[in-house]
Amino acid sequence: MLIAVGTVSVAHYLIVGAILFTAGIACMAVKRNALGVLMGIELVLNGANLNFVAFGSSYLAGEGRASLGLDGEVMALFVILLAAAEAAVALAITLNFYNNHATVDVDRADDLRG
Amino acid sequence: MAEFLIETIGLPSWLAWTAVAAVAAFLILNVIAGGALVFIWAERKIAARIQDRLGPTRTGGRFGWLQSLADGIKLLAKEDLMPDGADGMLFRLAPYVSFCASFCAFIALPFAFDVVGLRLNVGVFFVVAVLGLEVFGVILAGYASASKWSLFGAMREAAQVVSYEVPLGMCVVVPVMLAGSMDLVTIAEKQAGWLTNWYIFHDPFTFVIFWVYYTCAVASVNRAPFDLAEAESELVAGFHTEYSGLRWSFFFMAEYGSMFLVSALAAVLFLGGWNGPVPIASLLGWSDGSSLSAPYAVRLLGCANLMGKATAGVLVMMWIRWTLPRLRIDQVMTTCLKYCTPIAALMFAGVMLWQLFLPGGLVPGSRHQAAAVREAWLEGRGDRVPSTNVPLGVVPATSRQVVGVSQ
Amino acid sequence: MQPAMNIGTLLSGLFTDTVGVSLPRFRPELCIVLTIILLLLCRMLPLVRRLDSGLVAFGGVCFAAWYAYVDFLGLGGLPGEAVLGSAGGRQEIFGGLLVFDSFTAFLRLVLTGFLLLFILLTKLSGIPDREDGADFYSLVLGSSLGMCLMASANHLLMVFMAVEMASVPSYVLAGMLKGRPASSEAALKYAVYGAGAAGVMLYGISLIAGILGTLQLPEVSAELARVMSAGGTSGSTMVLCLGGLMLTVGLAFKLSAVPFHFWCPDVFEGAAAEVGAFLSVASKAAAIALLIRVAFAFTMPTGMAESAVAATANALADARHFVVYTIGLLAAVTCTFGNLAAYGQTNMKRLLAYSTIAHAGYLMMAVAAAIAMLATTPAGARDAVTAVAFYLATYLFMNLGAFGIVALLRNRLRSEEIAAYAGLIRTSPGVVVAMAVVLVSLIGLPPLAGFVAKFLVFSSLVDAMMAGAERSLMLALLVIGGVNTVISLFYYLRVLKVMTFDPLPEDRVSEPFPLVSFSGAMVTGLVVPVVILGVFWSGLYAAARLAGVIAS
Amino acid sequence: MTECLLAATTWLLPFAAIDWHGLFFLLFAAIACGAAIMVVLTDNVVRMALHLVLSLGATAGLFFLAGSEFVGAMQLMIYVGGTLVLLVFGVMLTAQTQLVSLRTPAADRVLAGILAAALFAVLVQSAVSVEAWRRPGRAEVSAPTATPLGMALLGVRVDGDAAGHESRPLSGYLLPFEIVSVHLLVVLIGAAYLARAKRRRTPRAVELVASVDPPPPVQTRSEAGESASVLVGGGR
Repeated sequence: MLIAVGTVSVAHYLIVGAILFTAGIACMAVKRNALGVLMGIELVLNGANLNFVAFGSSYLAGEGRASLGLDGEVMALFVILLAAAEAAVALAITLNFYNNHATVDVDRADDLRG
Repeated sequence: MAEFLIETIGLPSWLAWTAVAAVAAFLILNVIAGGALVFIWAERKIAARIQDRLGPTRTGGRFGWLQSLADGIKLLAKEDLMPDGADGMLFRLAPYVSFCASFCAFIALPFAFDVVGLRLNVGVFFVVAVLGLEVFGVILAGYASASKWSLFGAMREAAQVVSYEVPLGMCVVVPVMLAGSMDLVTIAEKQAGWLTNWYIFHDPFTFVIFWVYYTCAVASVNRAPFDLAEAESELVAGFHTEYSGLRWSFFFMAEYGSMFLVSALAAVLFLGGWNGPVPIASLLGWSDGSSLSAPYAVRLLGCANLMGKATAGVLVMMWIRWTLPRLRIDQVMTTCLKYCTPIAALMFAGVMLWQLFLPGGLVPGSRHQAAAVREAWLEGRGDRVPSTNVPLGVVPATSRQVVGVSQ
Repeated sequence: MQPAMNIGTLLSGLFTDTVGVSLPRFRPELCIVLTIILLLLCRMLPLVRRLDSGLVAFGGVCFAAWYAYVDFLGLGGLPGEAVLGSAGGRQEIFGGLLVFDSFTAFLRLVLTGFLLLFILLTKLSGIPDREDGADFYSLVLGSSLGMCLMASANHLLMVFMAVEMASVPSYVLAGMLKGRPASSEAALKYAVYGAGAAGVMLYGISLIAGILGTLQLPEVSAELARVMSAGGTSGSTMVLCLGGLMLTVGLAFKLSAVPFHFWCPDVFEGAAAEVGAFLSVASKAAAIALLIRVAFAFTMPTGMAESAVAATANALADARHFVVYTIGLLAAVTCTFGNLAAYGQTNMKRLLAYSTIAHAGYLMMAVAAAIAMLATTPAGARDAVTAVAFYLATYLFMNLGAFGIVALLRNRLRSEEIAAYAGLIRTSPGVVVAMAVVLVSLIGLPPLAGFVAKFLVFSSLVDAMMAGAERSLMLALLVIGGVNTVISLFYYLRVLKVMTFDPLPEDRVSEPFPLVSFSGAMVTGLVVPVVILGVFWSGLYAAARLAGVIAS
Repeated sequence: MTECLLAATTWLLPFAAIDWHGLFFLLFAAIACGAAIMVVLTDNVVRMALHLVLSLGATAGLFFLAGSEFVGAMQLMIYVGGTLVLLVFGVMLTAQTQLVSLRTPAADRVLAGILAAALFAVLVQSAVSVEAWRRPGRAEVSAPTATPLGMALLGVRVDGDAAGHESRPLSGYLLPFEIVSVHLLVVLIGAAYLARAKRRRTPRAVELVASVDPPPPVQTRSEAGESASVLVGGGR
């Protein structure tokens, strides 16, 4: 199925974003490796970012449609920055967990339960 | 070129674009592969001279011209080994990842005005970013080899490259600030004219920052004295210990490709790009100052200029490699975090202040200023026409319409 | 826009706006930023390295609190009735990214005041020492900076960024005791769940922003009204609902509302008690403030001509219904679950964690009431927001008191189990009395501050019922709230029973905890306001009413 | 002659009017989605990282296609070149044989698969149900430049006409640009604190609390695969 000339629309990007988002959520749900869960989070954030870029893109903007314009790009940019910060901390925490538990298996994080 | 094909020969546009793309890809590939051949030979000769020996002398005449070619044939014929415990897919994939990253970065590198695979308005960052991806090949190779030497090498590499991207990025921003554009072509154009227009001579701070950039560039392509990832005295050969034959040569080509690339980037950012020290073309009246009207000869001259500068950069790297001892990993990190980064930050601030208070420089000249460029954008909504040398991937509307017409 | 596009004019305009208008309204935050930098500089420079980082942090926060106080006073006649225009002296700063109004000012005052007490407490209980004091306090201040932004966010980018800024340092704070497995586990769980919730929230924000075409919160209501009155195609409604629910996930996580509460007890148990206090008071206050900001943006027309307001309000009726029901249901479930789950707890920090969850439920009830009355009875909505603000202020003292006592007792008893408190009345009666005051106030019994707060919340629910806004839901919430108060009676009193009636264990290794000591003074300083605010609450009420102006 | 040639090629290759934009979109989208799904399906954490790199790299390509070149380059530089390298670094630091492939129980996989499919169905349904989003893009746009973005980060908006509504001035992003640097600083301190190996000389009072400390960690996990994933079934 080829997309005909100039027919890539926001919806196409949204579908790709949805796939990334869903894959990320699934990844967070099924992975037992803490780093795998972190990868899922990265996918989720990227799904959202794809949406923002699509909503803000001037290539994809059609007539009479609410477009985020530059806001979309800026949002995506800041999300990338914040995700980097978050990943750094999450990684440090994971390594700390590994130091204390000798595993990165999130199922082993079961000492705290009430 | 594509316009030429479309308008003069009458090829359909898609075919023209494909042809152009193929030619561009072929040329870039040749720069890397051919360059690697020459550089490897040069490295052997330089190393030998520095160590007071002769180096290759037999194959292909007195200077061993064909030594690299012979090596290449040997590598092709060599048995391709893979360790038992290796992760097959990743092991096979890793060299190509490295090579592709190095190759992709060349896409946005301008060799002369209009001689650029893909003119991006964020060219600088594209090159630096894609070059940063090369590390994945190394990491994958290190992990997939199932050898502790490889793994150690890969981890060192990961730490080193990520760290050095910080000062490297800061250095790269300086020319961007001076030119008011992230487009490599624009940056190089702004340095047209005499030697004094080169950004390295813009002010004292840029002079310093050029050397910081070069240091970081050497580190980010893993050349001695920063070649911790393949320190042969400690790690056998680091991440490519387990590789042989053609796959190993891909790593090698990637390394030489990246060396050439960072040197060429240095040339574009600081050393005037394709502009020679003396504006010969405009003195001779071949071009009337605007690059668009320049004949192909001028572009060829530009290519030669840039290649020459880049080659000089690579040769200096070789000189350094065979002269300086290797640093320890902690010294590498100290160099990055305690010296390069603060110096780059200070110089960045210095350049900023210089621009603020001495925008014309000490010697009044026809320097472009970032503010002027932005102002031009504000008034004209875009200071440049949509790039004519349109890339394959990013097809702006103009060419999309062309495609639509041919339908 | 086209004419006079000149870098010089643009930049000078920016300069006047930023320096002249925005920065003076941003002084508390600036103080916090400067303090963070100062903390790090102090560690770097050899001359001032001996300087205690707690002292530096305290000094910096003193300035922040002072400016927050001045800003709040500057809003108008504090003790008496406010002489503000409508919307609480609303002023958008930094090009509409943040909003400064009475609610922002009040929340900042609460947050900086909390920080002052918190730093004192941590100095006394000895969580940070010379080795990592600077780390600890920069993390705390960095997180608080995010919380201040949460309270004043006026733009969806700032909403997400503030949530991240408040959360990410808290993940580290939860893992502060890095040598302890429980602590690192708490940090891991908090980080993983928190990052996941933030990701889902971001996706929701992207959907909402995409369908509305704006990121500015004040524009959201207008655009929403436009979308909904334009027939509201099923597609756009569906996207809005999805986006709204995803946004709710993020907010509910910060609030530890029930389907997303599971991190809360684990984190509180694994982290140090002081960090628990920080998360339960400051983080919750900021989260409630953000909930109010976001929920109001979707339901209340802002910054429009008078003529357009009524039409917009009508168009938003469905949205309001949706928001009220979402928040109301979450509140009911959260409250009930928190109180029921608190029963089986043997660890004091876990018990307080569930109590925190339950209190988030009470707070959300008031928010639901406020939104229900927004369109019909602004005065009632104002009362409801007042209740929230008042609740937050008293909650500061109650919960910080509870966690502070737990932390200080831990240093003596070497334990945080409830059973370890057995017979404490014989060795240190003062602290038992203090604990009793705090716990009774948490239940909400007169004559303590908790009672007034809870009374205000319930009365706002009654107001909403009287005003006929979502009558059945409000009635249900009122009943649930009442029942929950009764339920909570038992587990709080069980702690008191253990402290007073149970025999002193034989092998108790502890020194007594007299109230005449620095720690004792700290506890007293936290508990006395709980008593005083229970009786003389009019001053705080007036301040809270000022904060509530945003709803009218 | 050229006419003949043209006619011949058009006849030989029916996809003469091929749409590069659409084609590259399909290519990048396929890589992004395929790799993302592979991240979920793979058990080996190093391969997951590789697939993630592919997926996010292709996403950067999609950003380029959407005209957000700066965001695309930043995605490559910060995300792929920085964040993911960090992640891979973490993978290697913890890459012990038994941890590289932690298998998820099949029941969890099925459950997660069903839930994910449902979620995906809802998301796609909502994405395609909005009529405005299905309309193809405008044909006429100017070549992208990063100038408005840079100006916006400076706090000045120069792109008034792009957003469509002029009711109020657009917001500049000077504040987040500055404040995020404070955030990064704080986060860096936090990460460095956690990663610092130095054990303290004197235990704090709080570290003497024994009651919550679990028994010492077990090195191997023979019963791997029994308990449900903490995020699916074990959330407490």
